[in-house]
Amino acid sequence: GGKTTAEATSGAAGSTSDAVASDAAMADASEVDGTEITFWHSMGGVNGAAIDTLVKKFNDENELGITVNSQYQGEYDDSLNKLKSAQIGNMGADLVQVYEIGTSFMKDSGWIVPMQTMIDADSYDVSQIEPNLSAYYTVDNQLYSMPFNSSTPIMYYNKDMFAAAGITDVPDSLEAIGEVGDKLQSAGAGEAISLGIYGWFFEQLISEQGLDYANNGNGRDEAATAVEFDSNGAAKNILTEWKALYDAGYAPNVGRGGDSGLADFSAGKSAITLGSTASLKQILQDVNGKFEVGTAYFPKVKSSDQGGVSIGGASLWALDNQDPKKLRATWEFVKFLISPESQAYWNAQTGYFPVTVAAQDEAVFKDNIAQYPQFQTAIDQLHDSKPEYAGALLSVFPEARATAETEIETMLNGTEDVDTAVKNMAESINKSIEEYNLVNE
Amino acid sequence: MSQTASMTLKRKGAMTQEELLELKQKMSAKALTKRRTKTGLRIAANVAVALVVLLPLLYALSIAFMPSSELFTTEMNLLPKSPTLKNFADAFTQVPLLRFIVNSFIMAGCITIGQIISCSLSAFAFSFLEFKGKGILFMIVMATMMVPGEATIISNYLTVGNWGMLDTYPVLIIPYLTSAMGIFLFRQFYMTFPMSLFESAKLDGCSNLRFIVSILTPLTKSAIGAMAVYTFINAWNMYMWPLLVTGSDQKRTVQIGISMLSAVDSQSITLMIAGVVMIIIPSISIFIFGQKQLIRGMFSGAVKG
Amino acid sequence: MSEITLKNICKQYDDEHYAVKDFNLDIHDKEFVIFVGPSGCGKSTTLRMIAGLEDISDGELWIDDELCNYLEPRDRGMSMVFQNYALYPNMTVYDNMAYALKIRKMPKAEIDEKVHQAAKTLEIEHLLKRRPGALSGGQKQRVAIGSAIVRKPKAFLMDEPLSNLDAKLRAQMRIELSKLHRELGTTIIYVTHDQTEAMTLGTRIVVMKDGIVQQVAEPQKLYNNPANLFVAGFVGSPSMNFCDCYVEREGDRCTLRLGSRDSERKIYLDGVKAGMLNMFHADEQVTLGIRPEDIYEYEEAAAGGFEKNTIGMVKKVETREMLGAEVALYFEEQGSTFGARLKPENNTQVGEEVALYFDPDKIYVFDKITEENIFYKEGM
Amino acid sequence: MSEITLKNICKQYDDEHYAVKDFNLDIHDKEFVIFVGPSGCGKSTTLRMIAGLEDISDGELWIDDELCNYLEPRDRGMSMVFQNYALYPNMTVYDNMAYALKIRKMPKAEIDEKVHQAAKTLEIEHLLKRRPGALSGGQKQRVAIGSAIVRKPKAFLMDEPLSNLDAKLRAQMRIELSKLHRELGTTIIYVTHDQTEAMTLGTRIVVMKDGIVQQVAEPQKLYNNPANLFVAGFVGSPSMNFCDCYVEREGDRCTLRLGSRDSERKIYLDGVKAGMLNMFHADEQVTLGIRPEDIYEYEEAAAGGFEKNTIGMVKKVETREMLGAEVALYFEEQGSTFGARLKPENNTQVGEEVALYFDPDKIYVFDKITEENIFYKEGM
Amino acid sequence: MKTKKGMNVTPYFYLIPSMLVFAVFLFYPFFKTIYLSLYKTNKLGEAKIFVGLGNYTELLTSASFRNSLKVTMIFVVIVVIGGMLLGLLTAVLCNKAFPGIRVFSTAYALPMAIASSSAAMIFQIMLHPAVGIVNKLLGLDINWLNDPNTALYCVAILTAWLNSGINFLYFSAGLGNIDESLYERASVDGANGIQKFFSLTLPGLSPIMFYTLVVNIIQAFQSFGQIKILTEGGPSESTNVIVYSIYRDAFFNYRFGSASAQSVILFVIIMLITLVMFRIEKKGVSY
Ligand SMILES: Nc1ncnc2c1ncn2[C@@H]1O[C@H](COP(=O)(O)OP(=O)(O)OP(=O)(O)O)[C@@H](O)[C@H]1O
Ligand SMILES: Nc1ncnc2c1ncn2[C@@H]1O[C@H](COP(=O)(O)OP(=O)(O)OP(=O)(O)O)[C@@H](O)[C@H]1O
Ligand SMILES: [Mg+2]
Ligand SMILES: [Mg+2]
Repeated sequence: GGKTTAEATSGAAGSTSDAVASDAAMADASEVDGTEITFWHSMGGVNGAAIDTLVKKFNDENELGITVNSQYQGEYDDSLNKLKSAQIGNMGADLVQVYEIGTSFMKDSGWIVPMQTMIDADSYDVSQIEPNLSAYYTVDNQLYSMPFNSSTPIMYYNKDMFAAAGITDVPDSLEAIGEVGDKLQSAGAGEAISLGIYGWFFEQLISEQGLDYANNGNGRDEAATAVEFDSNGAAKNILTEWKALYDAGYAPNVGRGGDSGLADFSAGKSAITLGSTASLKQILQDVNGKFEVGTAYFPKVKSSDQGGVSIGGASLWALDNQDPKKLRATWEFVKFLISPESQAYWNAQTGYFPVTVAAQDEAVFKDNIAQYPQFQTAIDQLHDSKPEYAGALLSVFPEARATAETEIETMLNGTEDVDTAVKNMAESINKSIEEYNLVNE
Repeated sequence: MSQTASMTLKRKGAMTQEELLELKQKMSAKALTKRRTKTGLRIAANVAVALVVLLPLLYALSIAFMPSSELFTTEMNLLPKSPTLKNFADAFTQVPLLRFIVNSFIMAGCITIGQIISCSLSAFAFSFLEFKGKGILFMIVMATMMVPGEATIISNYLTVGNWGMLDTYPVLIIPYLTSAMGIFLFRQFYMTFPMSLFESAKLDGCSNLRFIVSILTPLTKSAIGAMAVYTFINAWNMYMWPLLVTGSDQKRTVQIGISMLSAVDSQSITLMIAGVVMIIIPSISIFIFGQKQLIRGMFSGAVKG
Repeated sequence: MSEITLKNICKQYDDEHYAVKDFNLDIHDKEFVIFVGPSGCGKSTTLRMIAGLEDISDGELWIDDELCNYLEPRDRGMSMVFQNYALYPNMTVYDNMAYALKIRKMPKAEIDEKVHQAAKTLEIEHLLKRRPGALSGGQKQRVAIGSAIVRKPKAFLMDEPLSNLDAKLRAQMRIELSKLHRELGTTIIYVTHDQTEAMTLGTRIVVMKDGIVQQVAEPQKLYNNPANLFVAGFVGSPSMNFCDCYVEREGDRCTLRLGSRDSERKIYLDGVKAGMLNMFHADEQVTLGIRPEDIYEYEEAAAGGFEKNTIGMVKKVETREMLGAEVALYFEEQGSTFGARLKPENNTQVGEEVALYFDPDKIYVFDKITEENIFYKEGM
Repeated sequence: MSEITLKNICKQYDDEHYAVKDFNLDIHDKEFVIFVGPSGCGKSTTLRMIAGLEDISDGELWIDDELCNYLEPRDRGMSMVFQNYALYPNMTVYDNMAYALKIRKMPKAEIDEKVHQAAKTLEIEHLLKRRPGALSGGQKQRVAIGSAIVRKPKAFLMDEPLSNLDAKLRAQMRIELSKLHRELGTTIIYVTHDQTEAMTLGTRIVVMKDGIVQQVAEPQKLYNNPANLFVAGFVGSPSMNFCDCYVEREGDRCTLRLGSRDSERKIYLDGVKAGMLNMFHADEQVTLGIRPEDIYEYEEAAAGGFEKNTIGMVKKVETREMLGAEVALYFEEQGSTFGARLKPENNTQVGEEVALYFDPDKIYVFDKITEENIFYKEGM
Repeated sequence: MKTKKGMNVTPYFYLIPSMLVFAVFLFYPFFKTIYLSLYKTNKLGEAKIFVGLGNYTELLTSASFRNSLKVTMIFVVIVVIGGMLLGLLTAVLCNKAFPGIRVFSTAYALPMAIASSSAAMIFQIMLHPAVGIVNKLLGLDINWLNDPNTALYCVAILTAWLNSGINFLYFSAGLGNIDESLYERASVDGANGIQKFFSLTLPGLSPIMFYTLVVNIIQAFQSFGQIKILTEGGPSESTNVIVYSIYRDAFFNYRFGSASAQSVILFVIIMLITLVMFRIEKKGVSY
């Protein structure tokens, strides 16, 4: 909480300062008394409750007289849409939480002040931030937004079932899952894996192969103009393997979306499922001791692949409201949110990664890990990944994700073969990119 | 029946009084059984259909009382084995649901009152007064029913945003202060209203507004009741518009409250269903309360388009 | 005093058709004028134009020397009683009656007095607290009239006010209306299609057809001296019988032959009436009219002394209606049904024959083309 | 042949109250039976029990020697004409008329023939393709009757079939119904509250009151010989006048004093009637009844020769109705309105006085308590 | 307010409140929609490049949109028929008085009180292949919402269920309006229950049926919430009805122009269908 500015600035860090063309100026911390800022987020349920606690704590404890007004704005899509409408009429917020696939859109929107600007102005020590997380939001060496609720996908498995099937080596790839599928299913599993059709998983599987999603360095060197997963074979590999699992009956279609596979798993029907690290607590609650839940790294496509996971979740964007005081207040609030204390609390409440490395030293964090040892897998997996697998940036990512899901569905349903699916996916996304670039320079 | 005995019928000489009595008793017993079976069948059919129709609601109610681990099972789980109120309690603590319910009541209530006023005024003009362009204006009103809501919502957001009215009660209400459905409904109803009452009032020296307030409205209570229930429920169920135009918890409505129970990545379904059940309760109550109005009022005159 | 004058009033709903055409009428103070005519002839329209509920297309409406064509209904000082009573169902009888006064912002005490007085006249004082839904037809009717009379209007306009009542109540209300008119002494304009009402209530009757006034006269005169075939057929119930006949002259006598030219059924006319028929040349066809009550059997005809001057039409009875106080026999004549009302003692059954005699004094003759009454006496 | 027998038929809608009680009636083949009575007396209920639309609470219904209490309506072979026509609005006139036959799976050609024949009888052939919505009231009525007559049922049941028609059409339809009954020769049971219909159409009339049959008789007999005060007052229009009077004996003569015991207005009765009044002791009060058409002015009374035996009631006229063929005068007697129908020549105006004479032969006397007609002749 | 010519302006005052709201919140945005439909728009939904009818031709030639049209039609047909049948069935069941009628009629009308999103959440659980009650009760193992063969039907049936409540009310009112004496006449004429239903009840309902049909069709075309929650247009676009497609293009795919064009097309379709139905009604339903 209420770290004084002096303390914060003391940890000066070397950082670049050339890039950002923003003329946003930040007022001094002493001037912000009485400033009120609005924070839009998309956290419902337990997560929302955690945010409210943090905000309340900040409002109570900060000595600068800042008041944060936090507002739930619906799910990520709703919230971004609202932001779009609001910005046309200049009626938006000061700080907004945007999901990872909105990164490119936000970066190009012209509405924001990059976090880097404030970091530089305040000489904040960025090394505090988990590099694998900040990497995703860093373009041209600038940290555009502050990672906040980050997660990676991991593999959940039913330990009892594995024991019953006599499997000791937890499979590390789709291919390997296929190999143990029969054993699992004869040991009582309704299906080996309940694999939801989720664009994020598709992206992770590309990243796990160490390949790029889109051109221009995954859209990070320059705005992507086309996808690359078709030409580099990444998509074909995934779809072939997926289809094989599906055809063998190991991975039936359980529906679209990240949590579509969880119910089968919690009900004890499937032996394995993929899901976000943040789902851990809910899964444990739903399973409620019916069996032992194990966690493992997110599977690769083939066991031989060399790649890693990238992160998902959302980050915080500061909006440019031409008001130095508000900007300062916003920055103070961000700093509070990523302080080790806050992050340890956040992690314990929600299961999202602590953004700040130091949070792992906090007692809250340690207690939580002790209670949910499965979470260690997620930490390890993140640390094992390299920042270069940070994932793609794409202006039309929401649409691209939906397109990928649709095509995978169609392919699984047998109306299309793998090649056609990949081709359609690529063509459709490329067309969207092209059109987007045409009207949005 | 004793009187029957004293009477003889020449034509029915073949039958004695006892036989006659017996025949009558037998036949009335048969008729009674037949009638009972009929009622029984009718009730049985109703129970069956009602169960199917209500299944989703009953099941939701049941889920709301389950701990989440009971829901996630492949076994039959029609009823909670160890019912719990935790879901309801959680829903209330996580989200200021009471506040939202109050907000929704304010919003839906104002919309309902507003629509009744504006729609009855318009419908009055359409059915009691003569003026140029009446037909065309009415067609235009009807056409508004066919405009997809998605096509107008953003533009409307910008409009109210420019008025600087975001996150207030009025902004939730104003765009819905009238509806083509309502005008249509009232017009149909007014068309069956005796014109002579209007003329009589005119001769009595009554102005149009006074006529609406002191005669038309009291006499079309059932139409108003029907319209009120219908509008209230629809307003209660709105999601997109309240989400767009409100920001703070102080102005949020229940449907958004429900979505706030849903957390990305760690959704508790039982909790959400508990929320759903809780917010259905007010609308169902309103509905049951006004149901008589609805059945009687709705479209008792709306037979011809 | 309130005098209402309609001068060439016309009403057109569409461009071609007149609902009312060239309506001229002077209604004096305290008159009870009745509009009759077949359905759709424009009675209601005329009444509504006087009330101001319908625009006047052409002509002038003067009320007490003031041109009122464009006056709002509420400023004309008329009171209207509607066919379906038009009581406000949501108000008590008292409020119904007081409504017009309240709107005019009359002091409470005065309203109270007027309402009670009117209620007393109409004997509905005990109903004042009820709502119209809890009243019988006749009571409703009285409330409707009550709402009208509290106002002391320039005139009452009533559009078939009794048509919803059953026969008994109607007779009773008719008597009360008649009393009321005498007591209040207000002008009344009254639309009806009921013969009895028209004949008994009015001081003058206006007979209309297709928007055009046919005749305006006092009831008995209208009955005895109809201007044309339409009026003759319309006034009187059961209505006048008509048949074709040929004019034949025999000296100063005039003979009418019923049916064909060589028919043996003749009626002899003398004196004035025969003279009036001089305008027809021999063998010209005219329409003969005779009311059912002016047809007799032999004995009565003989008693009346006209059995010689008229035909004994021997006819087979097609229908027989025993009405208690009299018996109606129906028979066929020239393709249409003829009715005769005889003493109840007459015992002719259906299928039997009867000889019938027309009272030649009560015969009407109408021009075949203009349908005008040849015997019509202007100004009678 | 179809004989319908109702034996002690009762109907109870609720536990206490009888809608119809102990209804006994033998209806012979080809009869035209009419049910009359005030509203709510159970006419419709009885008819509907015969049709099978209402359960019979008690008693027996025999149709052609078959006990039919529990038979379904469709198996009773009745045809019903409803008050509101009950035409199927979605079907053409043709289909409406053919419906019952189609359901009975009659061959198409035969249906066609029957429908056309019935339509011809009723003169609605040109309407066959229309829908009921496009018909006038009288046409609808005829279609409803047509739908009934195509079937050759055991009996027609008609519930106030003419009540929705205007007077003129009603008179016309009455005549047609009468013809129809003669032509078809089917039993008809007919409910009405119209005097004229009851008097003219039926072969027998059943008068009901509060669910109980008051009298069953042929129309003219009912008129001349009512069983009790209710029947006397109900049959005949305008209805009989009633007033209180005291019996006084003078030898074999009997005097009735109108109004108070010492009134000077007396009627003298001789012979049989006087004898029948012997059952009363002197000065006992009875109710006297006299029909409006049996009241005369002096000249006529003198002509009838009864001016000596009756009172010259000198009365102030309260209302005068000129009805064309006669004039009705109303005056007050013992608090109620008395009506008299006189020749149209009578010129007494409202407020003037007139002396009236009752025809003693036409007088009825009713017991004050049982309300029974003292002069009632059983079996007449 | 009456002038010499009889011209009257007061009636318009009564229309002002409604017309004002319509003008600002319906006509204005809808004209804007029409305008936008002629442009390619940028990510903020601002008109950028004028393409004339380009958006329309593109849509009408795109397989995906044609699929949307097809799906919408099927969806509407199922919803309308299903919702009306269920409404009719329940209304007929509650037509005659019997013990408990109030409870049942309340039950049948209840679905109208439920928000489509709430209903969708409930159905999502009910239809879940592993834990859902439907499979458990029926002893099936069908992946209702993820099988392109069943998903559309599920969503449509849900919608039909939602609409059945108000349809029940419409039909109850309609049944109440049928003259009881018609049934009596029919039973005297010799008709049995089934004959009565087809020759009296159905035709007797036809006017209200027409009204219900029009309203149901308009509403079915605009159903959206349940699809967003249950299937998001999938699987394989099998539930991608036009309104959802509009939503996706407008709020998701940064293609406001195309979304506008689809809105206009949808409007025209509904309008045409309504007009055709009124035309048919004039000829057919003569009651
Ligand atoms: N609002 C209207 N628009 C067009 N024509 C009308 C209108 N009102 C009446 N008419 C026509 O004007 C004529 C006269 O109608 P009006 O109502 O005055 O008849 P009426 O004499 O009162 O008949 P009824 O005895 O049936 O009441 C009729 O031909 C009628 O069709
Ligand atoms: N369904 C019913 N439930 C209870 N009481 C009824 C019912 N139908 C009729 N009654 C009662 O039975 C009595 C006889 O009614 P019915 O309809 O036979 O009278 P009616 O002689 O036909 O009268 P109207 O001339 O008014 O038609 C009345 O008192 C009426 O209130
Ligand atoms: Mg009229
Ligand atoms: Mg009846």
